[in-house]
Amino acid sequence: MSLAKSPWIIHVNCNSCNGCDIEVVACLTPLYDAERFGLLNIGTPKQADIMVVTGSVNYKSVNVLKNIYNQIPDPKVVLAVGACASTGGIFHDCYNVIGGVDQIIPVDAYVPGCCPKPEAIIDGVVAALSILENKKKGNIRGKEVKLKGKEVASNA
Amino acid sequence: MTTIIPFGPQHPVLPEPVSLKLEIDNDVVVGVLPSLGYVHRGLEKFIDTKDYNQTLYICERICGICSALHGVTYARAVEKLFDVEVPERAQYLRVIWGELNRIHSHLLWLGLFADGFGFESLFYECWKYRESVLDIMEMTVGNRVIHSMAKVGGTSKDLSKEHIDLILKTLDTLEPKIKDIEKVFVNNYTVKKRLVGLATMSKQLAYEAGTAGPTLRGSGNAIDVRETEDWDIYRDLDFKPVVEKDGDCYARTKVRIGELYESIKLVRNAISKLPNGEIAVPIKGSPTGEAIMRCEMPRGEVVYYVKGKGTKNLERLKIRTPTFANIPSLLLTLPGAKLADVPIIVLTIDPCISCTER
Amino acid sequence: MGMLNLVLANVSRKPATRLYPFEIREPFKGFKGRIVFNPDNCILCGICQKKCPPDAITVTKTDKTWELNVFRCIMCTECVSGCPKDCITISNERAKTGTKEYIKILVPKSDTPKAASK
Amino acid sequence: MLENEVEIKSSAELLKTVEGLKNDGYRYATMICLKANEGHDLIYIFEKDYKLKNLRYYLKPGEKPKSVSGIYLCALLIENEYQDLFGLTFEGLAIDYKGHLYLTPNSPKTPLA
Amino acid sequence: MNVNDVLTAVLVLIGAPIIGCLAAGIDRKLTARLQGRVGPPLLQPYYDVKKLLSKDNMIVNESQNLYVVVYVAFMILSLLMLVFKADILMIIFVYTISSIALIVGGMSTGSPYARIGSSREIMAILSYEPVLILYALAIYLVTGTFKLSAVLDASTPLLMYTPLIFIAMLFVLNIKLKKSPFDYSTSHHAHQELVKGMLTEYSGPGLAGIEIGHFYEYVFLTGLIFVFWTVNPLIGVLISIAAFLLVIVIDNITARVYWQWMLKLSWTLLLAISIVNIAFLYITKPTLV
Amino acid sequence: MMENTVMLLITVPILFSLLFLVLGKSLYKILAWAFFIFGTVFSVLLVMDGTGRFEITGSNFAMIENVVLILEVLVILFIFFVSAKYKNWPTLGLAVIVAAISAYSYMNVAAIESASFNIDQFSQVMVLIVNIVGTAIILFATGYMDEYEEHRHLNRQKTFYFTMSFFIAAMNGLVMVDTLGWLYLFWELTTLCSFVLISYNMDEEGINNGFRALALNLVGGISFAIAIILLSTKFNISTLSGIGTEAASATVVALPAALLCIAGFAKSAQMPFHSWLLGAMVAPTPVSALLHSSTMVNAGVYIIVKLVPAFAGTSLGTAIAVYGSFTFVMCSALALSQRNAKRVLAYSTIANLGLIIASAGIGTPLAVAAAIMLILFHAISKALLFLCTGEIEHTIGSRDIEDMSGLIKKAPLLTILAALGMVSMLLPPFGVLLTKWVSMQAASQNPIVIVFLILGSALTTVYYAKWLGTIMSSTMDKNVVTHKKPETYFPLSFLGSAIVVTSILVFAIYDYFIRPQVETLLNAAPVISGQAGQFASEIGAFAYAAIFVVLALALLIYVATKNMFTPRKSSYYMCGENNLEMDRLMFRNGLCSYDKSNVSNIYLENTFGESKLTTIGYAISIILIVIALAGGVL
Ligand code: SF4
Ligand code: SF4
Ligand code: SF4
Ligand code: SF4
Ligand code: SF4
Ligand code: SF4
Ligand code: SF4
Ligand code: SF4
Repeated sequence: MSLAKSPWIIHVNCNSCNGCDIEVVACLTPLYDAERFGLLNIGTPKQADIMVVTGSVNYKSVNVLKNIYNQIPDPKVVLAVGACASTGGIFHDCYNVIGGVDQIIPVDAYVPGCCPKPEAIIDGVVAALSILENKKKGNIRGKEVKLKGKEVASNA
Repeated sequence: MTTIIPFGPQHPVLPEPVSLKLEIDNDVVVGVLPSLGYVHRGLEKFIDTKDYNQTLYICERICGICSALHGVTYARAVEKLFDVEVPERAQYLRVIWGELNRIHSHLLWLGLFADGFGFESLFYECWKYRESVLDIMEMTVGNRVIHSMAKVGGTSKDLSKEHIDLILKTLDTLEPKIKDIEKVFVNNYTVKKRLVGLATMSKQLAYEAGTAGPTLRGSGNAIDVRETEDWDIYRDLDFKPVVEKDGDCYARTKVRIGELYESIKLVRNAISKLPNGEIAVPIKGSPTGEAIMRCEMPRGEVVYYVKGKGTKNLERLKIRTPTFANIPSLLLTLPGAKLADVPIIVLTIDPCISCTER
Repeated sequence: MGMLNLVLANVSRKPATRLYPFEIREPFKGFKGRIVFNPDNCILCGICQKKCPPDAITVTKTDKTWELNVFRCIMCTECVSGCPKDCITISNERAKTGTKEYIKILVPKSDTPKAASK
Repeated sequence: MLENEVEIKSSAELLKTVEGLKNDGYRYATMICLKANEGHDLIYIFEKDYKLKNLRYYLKPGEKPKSVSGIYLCALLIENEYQDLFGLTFEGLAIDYKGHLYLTPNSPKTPLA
Repeated sequence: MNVNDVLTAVLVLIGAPIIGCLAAGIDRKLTARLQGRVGPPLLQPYYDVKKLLSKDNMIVNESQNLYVVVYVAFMILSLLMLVFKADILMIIFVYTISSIALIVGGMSTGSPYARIGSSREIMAILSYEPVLILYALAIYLVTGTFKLSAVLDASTPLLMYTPLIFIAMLFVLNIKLKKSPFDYSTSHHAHQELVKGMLTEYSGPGLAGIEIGHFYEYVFLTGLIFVFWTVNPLIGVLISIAAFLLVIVIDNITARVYWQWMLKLSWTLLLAISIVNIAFLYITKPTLV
Repeated sequence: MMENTVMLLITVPILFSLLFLVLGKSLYKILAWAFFIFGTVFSVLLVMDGTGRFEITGSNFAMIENVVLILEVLVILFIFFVSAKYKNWPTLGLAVIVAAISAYSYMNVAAIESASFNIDQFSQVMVLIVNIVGTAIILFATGYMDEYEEHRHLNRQKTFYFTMSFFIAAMNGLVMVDTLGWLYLFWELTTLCSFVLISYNMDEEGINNGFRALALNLVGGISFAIAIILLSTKFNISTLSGIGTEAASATVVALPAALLCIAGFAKSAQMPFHSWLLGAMVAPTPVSALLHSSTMVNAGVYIIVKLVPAFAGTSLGTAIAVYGSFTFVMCSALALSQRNAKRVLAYSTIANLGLIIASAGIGTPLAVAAAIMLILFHAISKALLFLCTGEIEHTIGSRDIEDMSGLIKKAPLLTILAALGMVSMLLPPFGVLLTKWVSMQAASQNPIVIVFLILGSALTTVYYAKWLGTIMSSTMDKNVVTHKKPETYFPLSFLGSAIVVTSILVFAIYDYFIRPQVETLLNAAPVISGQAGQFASEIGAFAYAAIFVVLALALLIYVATKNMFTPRKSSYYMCGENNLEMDRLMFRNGLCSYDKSNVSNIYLENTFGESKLTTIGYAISIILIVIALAGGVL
């Protein structure tokens, strides 16, 4: 149970309209106080257990997403918050939108809504925690997501 | 040798992905190159596939924080194309929700700003009181953050008697709380140490740099499009722009706090004058022509340009959002600041990258 | 010392925290929680699909199915107001968190409605 | 037709007019880019005392517009944006993102063009 | 070394992290309450450490965790020396080893944010180290020896003669606990321009080690405060607790300031009041008996 | 027996210097090894001979005295010659004064009939330092100078080794001889050697700095000469030890003692004379190492410590203590804003010498013990640090601290040795810190001195920690270096182990050398016991053994637990914008191209910069010297 009692999240805003982000932040504030479950919004991926992603993925944020994912030590879970992160939402067919987060990195749990209520996000974290425990027990490790040559392409 | 570091896109003090390449010499920023595009979705292209009604929902999601006013402004722009007059009750309702939206947005900003200079408990105070506004929203429009209350032709929701009572009651409890917070922002020694004299823009500079909203008004420019005849409801509501002279982070904070009181006043006045009647007029046909519509968002003035081509889909939609206007000023205010001030200065324009990039 | 007063007042008061999930607050009446579909009257006209901004609804006349991607729906309620037969309503209960779930329903409700997950 | 609209014929005239507007105390609001007759219409929007002033400049296909970021620094963002989205090339940009303000080398090119 | 000493040592080794962990828990709980929240369970720091130990050991360079071990080891040693009433000057030097180990550890990772954080922490050393040594000097001046045993055997509390140094030490406590307004090198909350500053690249077991070191540090630092009133251990403990609580409250009513500001503060105000106190001791030559 | 050793210690280095002059480059390495072995063996032999003094009288004396006189004349002529050649008029002027004083003393001061050598424990320590550390530096030079010269198109190695060896001979003489007249000759010889070495590059900067060293040390020399004249004419004292013993009424000799101290200040590059040592940085690194650790600057503090009986407990002593501690804090502050590694080290040397002088000035048995121990420990650490800096410079082509970031990846062994050197300067359990601890305890009676020491020691921690962190940071790509000659790495490792060994044996060293020496100087010994791995005085205990044990334990625990957790290498946190294919420090910028991140340390130039502090430093130090002199006269 040690993992479940101390979930440290890293919040990655990929391509989101802020609606979901402010609700993620609202989870931490006194009214919802996710720290009751030991949850901390830790700034660095190196210390996080749960990656909370909001917003869909676009061509510029894709390698940020991958880098951050790769920098989270195992066991880790990814929680997609909001319609955008889950499926691309209303922006799913925009030209600069690749799609939901699961197009790029493995996602373990989804929170529906646009934007989801803080309660829903807390539910999502709770769901993520049991997955996290299972991963620890089964020693399931996240695969290193490679940056494709195309995605790191520069104009230099 | 100068220090060169990336600041963002994933960075805990920046809630939104924007990246600054900072060049720092002796703990003073000497160069800055912003990097955008992490939230560019390409909304303006959407009009090809969505009709003008659906586009409203997209406009609301330009940014989840001032989404209400985005919806309203878009609707007003299209109404201008159709040249229809929206029922008066709808106009007042839009103002009520719009100003409530501003209250929530400013409280949110105050919190994030406090967090930016490491004042966590103040951040929590601000967000605690903000929740009461979100409760109003949830009760009246059914969603906390993205409200979808405006529609082309009016509003899609109405306020009942009990809603109005709740709103008035909430505002009555909120106002003293804001006074408490204001005291801390204005008087706390460490806060003043961080804010006073930081990132100062003179009246002239702020004007010429094209800044908007509190950033502009913090430098002594009394410019607030709510004053114009464009949207004359505000005239009836005894609106006055909030202006501060000093042009530093402290002044911009005071402007936003002042606007909280102003918004509370506006909501109260609007409720007291709220007429009865329809909340929407039916809209038929397809829009043609060009129109520009402006509105004062929490972060400043937004400019909507719409062009119809006689079909359900618009030909062109272009949105100049407030942060878009404010970002260039960062190029002027960041150099010369300390590294520790970077988040404060960035936050002081109340950046909303998602609306900048759309 | 405005802040000192504030924090000390906080200690003396009960915490502002809502104890979700231990105490669940009744959602507001008008809260847009999730879409509820009643297949009984549906005529598969496809209006809801056309109105839906994020293309969350897929109506397939040939298979007689009505499908909703819950994780794409933005709760705009365009479908609710658009449906000529009032088959779509809105509930103030939140949609469930978890793995991806699509509601795929056969119309009319002769067969058992099934929720397929992917 | 927008209110207070002025047709601009040449880029030299444009720069001169913009310069004049700045001296008159106008603020740069934004610029609209539209596809029009093979080329583009550029509508420069200025504001003073809540009144808008619109300059419309027809950009012939292949013509490289002059940047006004030398006059109004804040114009650089929108001009860079149109470099990205319409594939225009502004001459004399204060900071030239070279088409990478929003878009990366692997994303769709000139989506609005 | 007799049996008693060994027992004490073992007790400290085991007891200190427990106390420190509880103190950290109280810190978080109280902070939450000050912010009007419920807050985490009291044992949250323990859960955190346990969790961190079960995570992958993610490193950016092979030796980064060596510094953690050195940090913890010398943190323990300085605490033990404090408990065994050793030479206070020596204790401060040993404590410096552990601080430097953490800084070099942060630097060794080589990542930009960690390096900036470490440079700021070096500046923190510059601010508090003189005050700490002046504290040692004050002890010498009133007892005629640097050995702490003299203070502990005395029947007058140290605080009687060193009120200004006590105030300066409260600031040191604040700086060393990395609490607002001095949480600029690394912060317990991540909302900082340097992310996690010095500790940005530490994760899993390495970070757990640092946390455990912090537990010892909590006890050590409050121990330094305890020295001010050892005549009646109960009062000493109360003073330490009060100091600790004060730091938490200050943490919650201030914004983060610049390290430059702190350096100025400590080299003017803190040094000045300490030196005034020292000068007073030189002139009046009181002795603790 | 002892006489022979003493003579050999002076003559054999001269022999070596001549050999370097005569033999070809190819034999330098062998010569250097031989010199190192000679130095080690003979300095140890001297220690085994025990202490004592002997006189040189009769014909021997007459002969040597003539040589001394000739040499003195030669020295002055040489100075005339070079200063005229390079048109350096101030130096010429000083040389004229020196000549005048010499002439005056030749005519007016009664000639002495004998000369004496006095080997006490302090001399033994100094001989050990000079001959082991000094020759190790020469050994290092044989692995260093070829490359150095190659890059500067120089070919002056004959001069170089000649002077270096001669320097050692002069130092040996200086620390063993008791007769002031002879001491003065050795004194001026070291000045001369340093001039030659500093201007080694023969470019304008080198020559200017050489002249600065020469001029400032001539000022010291003049002060020295006047002191000798005063002593012999007024008090009939002609030996160094004589000043101490006859000083029962200390105030009597206070003026000459103060003058000798000023000579010592100049030699030890104390403020306001410190600029020559900073200027000496232009010379090749082995020169710096030699000047800073085993020779030149030590001569100054050597004299001052020897004079302790003359001023212990007097107001002159207090003035010297305040002056020394002021230099300590001032130069530590100046070091803070420096990014040139050699400058940092130079300031650190000056600061540490200031600390030694402060301790000597305090004059209690504990303080004097600290002073002597600090000379020893500082010499070893500083020699190592300088040699490491030189080797680092050859490895990365820069002596800028910022450029050294990531060195641990490029040159692990070198970095660890350098780190050891730095750690020994700022952390327990190493000797330098132990002595700092002792001096703090000793100084705690003097409020001004102790406050200066406290501030200075905090500043010291800062500038070394900064540098230490920089070289340990892992930012460079792996790319291990080629320079791995035994001539360079042996001295480095040797000095590194010496740091550890001397720190472990600190109590034995204290017991064997320091305690008896302090007893001879002050007729009282500090009360220090060494049980249970503690260096315990009556007012405190330095538990060095415990720290060594914990350090070892920590290493053990680290090695043992290293593989208990699944290690996984990861990239830096770069806010998600890493580019792993390019460089670990690359990140994508706004233009979609890549930038390399770089972090530099904080230098506080605006507060602690040279331009801000130097003038104040000059002013205050000159005032303090005047006070010391006044104290001496009154
Ligand atoms: S799901 Fe909705 S609220 Fe969330 S980011 Fe997407 S559009 Fe915004
Ligand atoms: S950023 Fe401004 S315009 Fe955009 S949604 Fe937020 S408040 Fe509205
Ligand atoms: S500035 Fe942008 S990211 Fe930050 S809170 Fe506002 S909308 Fe969200
Ligand atoms: S500043 Fe722009 S993005 Fe932000 S809320 Fe306002 S309109 Fe939206
Ligand atoms: S719902 Fe109405 S419009 Fe649609 S197909 Fe059926 S009858 Fe036609
Ligand atoms: S509520 Fe809106 S988004 Fe959801 S299914 Fe209906 S139309 Fe689509
Ligand atoms: S749900 Fe309503 S709108 Fe949709 S297909 Fe069925 S009847 Fe038509
Ligand atoms: S420092 Fe560099 S240039 Fe100079 S000799 Fe060494 S390798 Fe050559």
